[in-house]
Amino acid sequence: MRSIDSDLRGLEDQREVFVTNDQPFESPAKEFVPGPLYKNIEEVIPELAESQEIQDASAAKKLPVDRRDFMRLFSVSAALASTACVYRPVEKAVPYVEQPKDFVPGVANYYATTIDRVGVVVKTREGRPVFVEGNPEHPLSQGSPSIMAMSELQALFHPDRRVAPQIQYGTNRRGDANWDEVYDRLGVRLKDAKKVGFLVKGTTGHGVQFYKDFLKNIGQSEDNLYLYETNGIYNAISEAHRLAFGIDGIPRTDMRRTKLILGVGAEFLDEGVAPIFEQKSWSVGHTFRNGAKGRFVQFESRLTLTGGKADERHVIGPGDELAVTLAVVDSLLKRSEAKGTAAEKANIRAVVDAQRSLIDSTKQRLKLSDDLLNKLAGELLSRKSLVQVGESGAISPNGTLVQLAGIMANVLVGAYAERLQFFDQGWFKSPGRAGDIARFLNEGKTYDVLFVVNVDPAFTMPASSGIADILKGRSIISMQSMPCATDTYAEFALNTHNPLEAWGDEELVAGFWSLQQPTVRPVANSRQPEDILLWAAAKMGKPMGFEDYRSYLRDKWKLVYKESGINKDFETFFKAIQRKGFFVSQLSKRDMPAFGTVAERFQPLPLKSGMRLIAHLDSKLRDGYGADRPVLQEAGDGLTTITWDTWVAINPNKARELGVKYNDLVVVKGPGGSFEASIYPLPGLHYDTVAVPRGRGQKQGLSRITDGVGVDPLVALVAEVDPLSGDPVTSGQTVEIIKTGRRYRLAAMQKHNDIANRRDIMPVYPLAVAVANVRKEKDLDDVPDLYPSLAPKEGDLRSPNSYLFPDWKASTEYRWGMSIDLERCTGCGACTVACDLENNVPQIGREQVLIGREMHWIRVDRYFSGPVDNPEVSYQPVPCQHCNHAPCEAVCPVYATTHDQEGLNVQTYNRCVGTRYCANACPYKIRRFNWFTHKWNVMGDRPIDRNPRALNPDVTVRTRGIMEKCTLCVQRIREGKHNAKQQGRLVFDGEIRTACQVACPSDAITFGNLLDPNSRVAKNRKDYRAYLLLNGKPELGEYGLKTLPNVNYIAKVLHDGSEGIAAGDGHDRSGAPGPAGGHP
Amino acid sequence: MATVSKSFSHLARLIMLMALLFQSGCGRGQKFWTNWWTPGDTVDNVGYHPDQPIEFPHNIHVQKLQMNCEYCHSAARRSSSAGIPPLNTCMGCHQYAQTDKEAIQYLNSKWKAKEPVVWTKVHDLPDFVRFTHRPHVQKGVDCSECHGDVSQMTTVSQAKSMQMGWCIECHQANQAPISCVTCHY
Amino acid sequence: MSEEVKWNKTISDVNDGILSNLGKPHPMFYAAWIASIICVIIGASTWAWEISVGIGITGKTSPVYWGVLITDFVFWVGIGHAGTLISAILFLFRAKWRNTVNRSAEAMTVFAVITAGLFPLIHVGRLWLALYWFPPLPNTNNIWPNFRSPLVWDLFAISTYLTISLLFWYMGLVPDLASIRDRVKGLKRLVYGVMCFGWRGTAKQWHHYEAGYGFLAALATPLVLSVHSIVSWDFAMSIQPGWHTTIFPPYFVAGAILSGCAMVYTLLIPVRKMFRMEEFIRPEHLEACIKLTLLTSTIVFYAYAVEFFVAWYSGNAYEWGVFEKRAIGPYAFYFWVMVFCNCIFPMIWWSKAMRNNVAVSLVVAVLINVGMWFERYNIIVSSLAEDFLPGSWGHFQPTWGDIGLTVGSFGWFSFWFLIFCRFFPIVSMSELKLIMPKPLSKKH
Amino acid sequence: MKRRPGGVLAVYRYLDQLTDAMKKIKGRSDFDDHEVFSPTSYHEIEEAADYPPSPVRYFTLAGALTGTITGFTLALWIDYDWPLVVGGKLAGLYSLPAYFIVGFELTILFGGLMTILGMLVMGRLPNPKQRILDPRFTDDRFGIFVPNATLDGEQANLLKQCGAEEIRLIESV
Repeated sequence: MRSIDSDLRGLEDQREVFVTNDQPFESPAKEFVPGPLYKNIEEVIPELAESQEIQDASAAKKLPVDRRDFMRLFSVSAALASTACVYRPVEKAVPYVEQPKDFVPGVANYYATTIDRVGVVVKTREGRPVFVEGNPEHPLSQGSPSIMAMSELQALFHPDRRVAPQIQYGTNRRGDANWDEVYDRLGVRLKDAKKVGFLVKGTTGHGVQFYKDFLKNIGQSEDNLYLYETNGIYNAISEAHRLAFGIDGIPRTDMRRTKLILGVGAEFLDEGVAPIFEQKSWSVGHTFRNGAKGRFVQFESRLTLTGGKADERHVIGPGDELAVTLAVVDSLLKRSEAKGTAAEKANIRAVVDAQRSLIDSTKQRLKLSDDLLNKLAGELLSRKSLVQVGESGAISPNGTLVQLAGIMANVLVGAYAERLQFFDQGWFKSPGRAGDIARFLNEGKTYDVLFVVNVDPAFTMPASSGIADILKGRSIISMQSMPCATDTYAEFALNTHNPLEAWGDEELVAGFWSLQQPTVRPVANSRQPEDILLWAAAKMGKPMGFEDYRSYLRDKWKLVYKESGINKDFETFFKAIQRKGFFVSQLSKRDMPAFGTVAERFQPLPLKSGMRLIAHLDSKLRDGYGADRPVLQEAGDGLTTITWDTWVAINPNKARELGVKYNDLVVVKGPGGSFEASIYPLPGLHYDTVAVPRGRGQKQGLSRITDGVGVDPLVALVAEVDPLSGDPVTSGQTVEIIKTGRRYRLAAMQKHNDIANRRDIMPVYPLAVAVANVRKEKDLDDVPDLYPSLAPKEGDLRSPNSYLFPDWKASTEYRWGMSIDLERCTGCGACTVACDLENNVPQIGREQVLIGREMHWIRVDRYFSGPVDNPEVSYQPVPCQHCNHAPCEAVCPVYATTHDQEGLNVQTYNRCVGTRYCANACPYKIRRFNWFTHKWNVMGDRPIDRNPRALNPDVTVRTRGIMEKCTLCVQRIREGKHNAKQQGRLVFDGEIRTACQVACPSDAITFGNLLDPNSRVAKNRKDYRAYLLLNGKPELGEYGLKTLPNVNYIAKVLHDGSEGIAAGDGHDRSGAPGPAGGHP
Repeated sequence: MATVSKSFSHLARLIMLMALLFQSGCGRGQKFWTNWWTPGDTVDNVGYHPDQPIEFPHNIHVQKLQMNCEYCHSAARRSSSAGIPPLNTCMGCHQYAQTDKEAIQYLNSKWKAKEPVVWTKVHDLPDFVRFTHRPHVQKGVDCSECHGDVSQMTTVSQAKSMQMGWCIECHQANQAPISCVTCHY
Repeated sequence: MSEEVKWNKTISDVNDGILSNLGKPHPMFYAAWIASIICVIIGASTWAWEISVGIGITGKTSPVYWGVLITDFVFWVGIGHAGTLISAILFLFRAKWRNTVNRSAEAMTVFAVITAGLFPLIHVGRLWLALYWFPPLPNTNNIWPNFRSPLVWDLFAISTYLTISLLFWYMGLVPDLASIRDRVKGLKRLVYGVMCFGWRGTAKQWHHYEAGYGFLAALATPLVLSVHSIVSWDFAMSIQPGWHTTIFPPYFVAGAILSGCAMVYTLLIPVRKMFRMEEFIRPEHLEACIKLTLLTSTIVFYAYAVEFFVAWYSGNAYEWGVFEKRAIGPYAFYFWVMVFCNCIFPMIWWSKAMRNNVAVSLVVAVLINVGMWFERYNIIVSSLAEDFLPGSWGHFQPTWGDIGLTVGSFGWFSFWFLIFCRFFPIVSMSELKLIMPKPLSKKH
Repeated sequence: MKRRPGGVLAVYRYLDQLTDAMKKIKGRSDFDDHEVFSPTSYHEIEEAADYPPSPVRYFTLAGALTGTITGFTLALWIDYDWPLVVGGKLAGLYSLPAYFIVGFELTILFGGLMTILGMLVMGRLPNPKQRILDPRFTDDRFGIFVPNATLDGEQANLLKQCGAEEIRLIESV
């Protein structure tokens, strides 16, 4: 992304233009107003000029490349037939009538907004969002968008988005309506209603207040508002803190300073409290830096991305998180150096003593030795430590108690005292409210009218919770940006704005506000939910005094403004906020009270026996919110690499015991029902664990993307809630696995799971070695040339051993390179998603993935090693390596892939004839071939008319028969170079960021100019642990394949038990994390 | 003898066919050897002069009024596309100037209806060509080097072939980058 | 070959015996011809499907970007080797037995190379682009093909080979066409007369003809050896384990000759039957062909062994990984089919009785063809499927598209070959006369 | 069009009789421009005729050399026309090893084409003016045609003595 300041300068004026041109509130537009008409849009999508409706499938959706192929044939034959001159197809150029200020056609505008609780900057071209980047200044995103935020692009232009509100007329007739009718009928409905309720997507912003205000305005109780957040961890932590300290909220954690993290079911690298923020902190604090590496010990029942990055991992049973945490607390209590006051210790001891039998039986069952726990306790107390607990993305009946036990452990290790967990500089606000869901399930049937806003309870709550009964008996007004299961129960199914179109805000951390603002004119005739309510209130004669939600927000922000005491006027303030995207006034401060008495509330429910289901949130689709986005379906799970399907993960040894194999279709029979899915034997699971991801198995007919994809594991569960947080339980219930004898192939992208003894692919350094060599540099480019006589002369700007292109006009300014730190990579797959979206990579569907034709330009290889019951997990993102001696280039017969002066290995799509020789020659197999015209409108087995407007106009769309691959985001390089050249300078380090780099939440990917010795990428390339994939060890004179890539990897560092010695030179410099003190 | 004359007439027919084919390959904008064999830009489109909604007189604006190209095509220096001026640029002057002309009245009607004028593209590169005006304009390449002498035209007609070989020749001559990724990605 | 052939015919019987059978083939011929047409229709419709939908209808995937189609290509190029080898190299070696089989072997070569030439076009999917951009044709883009790519070498090698084989074959046909001309009347006479350039058979013509034929044979000899070497470089020039070996050129050439000779035998047996040529294509000639096949089979056997040895001896984990998996991995079936068909079964030919047993030999020859197809399949698929990074490994499963196109290629080849047999002498009459007893007035 | 003179055609059944006749008439001026016909290329005939080495080889040589030069020139010129770096290899002479393939293949191609041309040119083919004297010459008979001879002339006698199976007068060719 370019410098924010220059791009955001004068942005507020533009926003004004945007707002004044928006549909006026007083007279809702009769027709859908098309986006800005400009010739560049039209260049990319000629149909756009004619077809204004998003759903206009009748217009031929042929994309230009294909048409040109046809024209090529046609013109040749025409020339042979000696007809008169044949001109190329006629295209129209449509300029603006009034061009918005600060708008230059062909130049991107950036808007700061907040999506998915992450501060992002949306890049728009000609009024269309084309990419969602992280807001580098936003403290919680620090430059990385979340996967969900990035994929909003596909939701925005989704072909299955409704373009009109639907109303149920009477019992039988249901039809599209216009908005006027909706407001009228809604007003009538509200006027008649005795009790009106709201089930709203969990938010921390002014939205909560708005709904309360609305309820008050129409004479209802504020308690009729229920916040619904599917990720149970928010409510659990918040409620646990309320129980422990009497304060709700989620403490901020400081993993940067932490030397040791003990995780029990921790999920901060999957779906934690603030995933991007936590991943960033973790990567800074816990990867090898400055000669030290933090330590992370994880106990978990299923293999998570978090557990995969643990230095030491122990397998426990599902639901054992509570007992194991208590066992740790017990061991901590036994040590004299345990922190905490005597009173706190007494309170904690009371709990532990009460649960003694549970602790002992669990320790015995899991064979957790006292030695291990004592050693762990000693370690925890000897250095800056933090205990992170969770339930691996699921909710068990004891979820809140687990968090409570975690708090006890943290009190004892002194995490609060050391300010590794703290409330005194703001705290994370929980988007949900403890107890809301339980309350909703109890009271739901008492309502006449129930608004369901941007959540899909019909799908995300277990059927056994009786949600269907609640939704059936009432007048449901479902306000959704995408069609969902709840709509089918709704009297009013209203299509609302995508987050990219909507106004809103979030107070993510108390005292820290992020603003959400539209980045595009609404594309699908949708409305902001709050606007609908405002208008309906006006219709029923109870206007709230606001023209629209934007003015409501402005009104509320005036309070924020007042509190902050800024000496500029409000307009200036608000414009600045719009430009920046967030505002930190004064971070709220709280004093930590002492740990209270919790023993009487500490009543764990007994564990079930046998194999237990963990229906966890999917790492990509979450609870199903992302299920209709092909990019997320296709990006696949980080650990299983399965796409487009639900799998039943069980331990491979257990699978053998049960007599089931990979891809065997089994019935998972739980107390509430059963579902069928295929087995994936996943190493590292407890024998009793049956881990099934949520998010798939949506109702048929909602979206062509979700149709027929997977099953919903929640159907197996009986209704149960965590009594403290009130969240519906998604794990811990006994299930039975019944063989069906049938097979159903899972579309796993990776077919081979171990590294086949090829350690040179992923070398690891024991910590001691890494520490000893932390200052050593190596020159990966020091490779003897085959033709020494061709080497550059003395005084040449290039290094004497530069093999790049002797005697050829290699650029002396730039040589682009990338460095991927495997120590930091968590396998989350955000790079793949970002790359897919940035580079118009097609999604191809299950059938094609089964064959192995996935198109990702950067794939994340995941290798298991070590024992099956507790494997070591390694990830290796593999983009094109941009080899200087590229095996792919020499073999192309038509020069479709050649070398750029700046070190890029480039692919010329329009020259490619499709021999696929380059892909064969590539030892990394990162080239992707368009076997069909996947393009945007046909997706493998799903003939779906995706909206070509969601394409990045800077990247050519490839038709069939063309090879494609990672370009190191050459479009971004070009943009950056042009900008630099305009200012008469070189590109500075960090100015150009590739899409994967932007997306990487742990900053594992660095991109930059290798010829600049001070660039981060050049420094990374000189790192002692740096290596080139399949290029041997140049320092030992082994050159491997000698492909000499411009992409290098940085090897992982393993704790080898020598971490005590690790604290050598360079340790603790500038507060760098590292194991402190000697080994106990 | 009959056979001889027959073979002669056969030969003559063959020659005529060849000539016909040759001629067809040598039509306007076609070079026999080059254009005959290549797919894609078989015809170089030189002289392409489509009908436009109004006969915009470039010659008057440039010659008589001494307007700079970038006055209207203002994005050229900053963006990949030069940009076609929005209607408000036209109306800036033509709300007052020359309002009696038929073409201006057309513009006025469009302005009132808030409808854009739909022009036909003249210089239309294939979509896989990523030409950007910005570096060319900044480098000082004159507009006319590619677009011909627009000051002599009313509505624009294509002056140069805009085929890849034509681009390459200039790039080679000026030591501009000629790696494929310069234009194709 | 040392054994003297027992001819019970004289040169006067040659033209009668061969030409009279052209017009009235065995019913088997028509059955075969119709079958081949059906196969062509299958292949053509599959190709049409592929052109309209995309190359994805075949089973190719990542990482196996080449599959059955390139297997077919290499297979047919290999088949195309025997013809020119028999014609040119054995001509230079003065192996007399070649004179009975060289014509059909050459025809086989020409049609096999034409068939092979189709596969790159089928394989790229958008053949119109390949046709334009592969050859160095002048263009408006100022860009040329990459002469450093083995595929461009291939283009030159295959097209040269096709041209030279065609010329060689046709050159041999000229005197025979003159023979036909002299036997037929009317339009046919004119057609054959034009086709034989008005060949009169004067001693001078024969003199230049012999000289030209000799030079062509001398040129074709290195060409034969080079073509499959170049085809092997398609593989050996990449750094793929299992491909990147120096043994590939001789290994491929030996394999090509093996498959070619086996195919010659496979074709000769039915053709001899269909056109009643038993009197001229004598068992001794067939046996000689078998001996050559056996020789190349042992060379191929050696090459397989050396390949494995070198892979093991190199100590290169990637190289050995591929070979290990070839033998005992997911593609082991194909590997062992290849070993048994190409190396083990031909061993029965060490017995003279077996060599002369047409039924057994035909079965073995067909098996060699199967084995040689699997050899290419093995080299291509098993090397690509599991190469360097285990994370990229994948598997290849042929689809109906692959099968249809393969079947079509066999049909296409047989179709043309049968047409040739129907209208042209399938034994080179003029050359046959040379190896028959000379018409002498005084018996020596 | 000028007609070629007629003459005597002797048909032989046996090869040794033919070579006998050929040896006898060799060098004799009254047998100038005689033609020998044979169904195939017996070495005995060549020996008897004792022709000088066929000039076809010069055609072959010329073709082959042209091919070599064309091949290398083509590849190198194309490389220098737009020197693109692939696989770390420079264009032009640095990549010469690769161009041997093209050079070699074109050597063979052009050589082969020129050989055929040479054979046709030297064998006076195709020549629609020449008449087929006897269809049996492409079957199993040999023949000698002596232009400007008569049935009762000395030439005919000589041919007959050597064992001609049949002697015919050919009016004009």
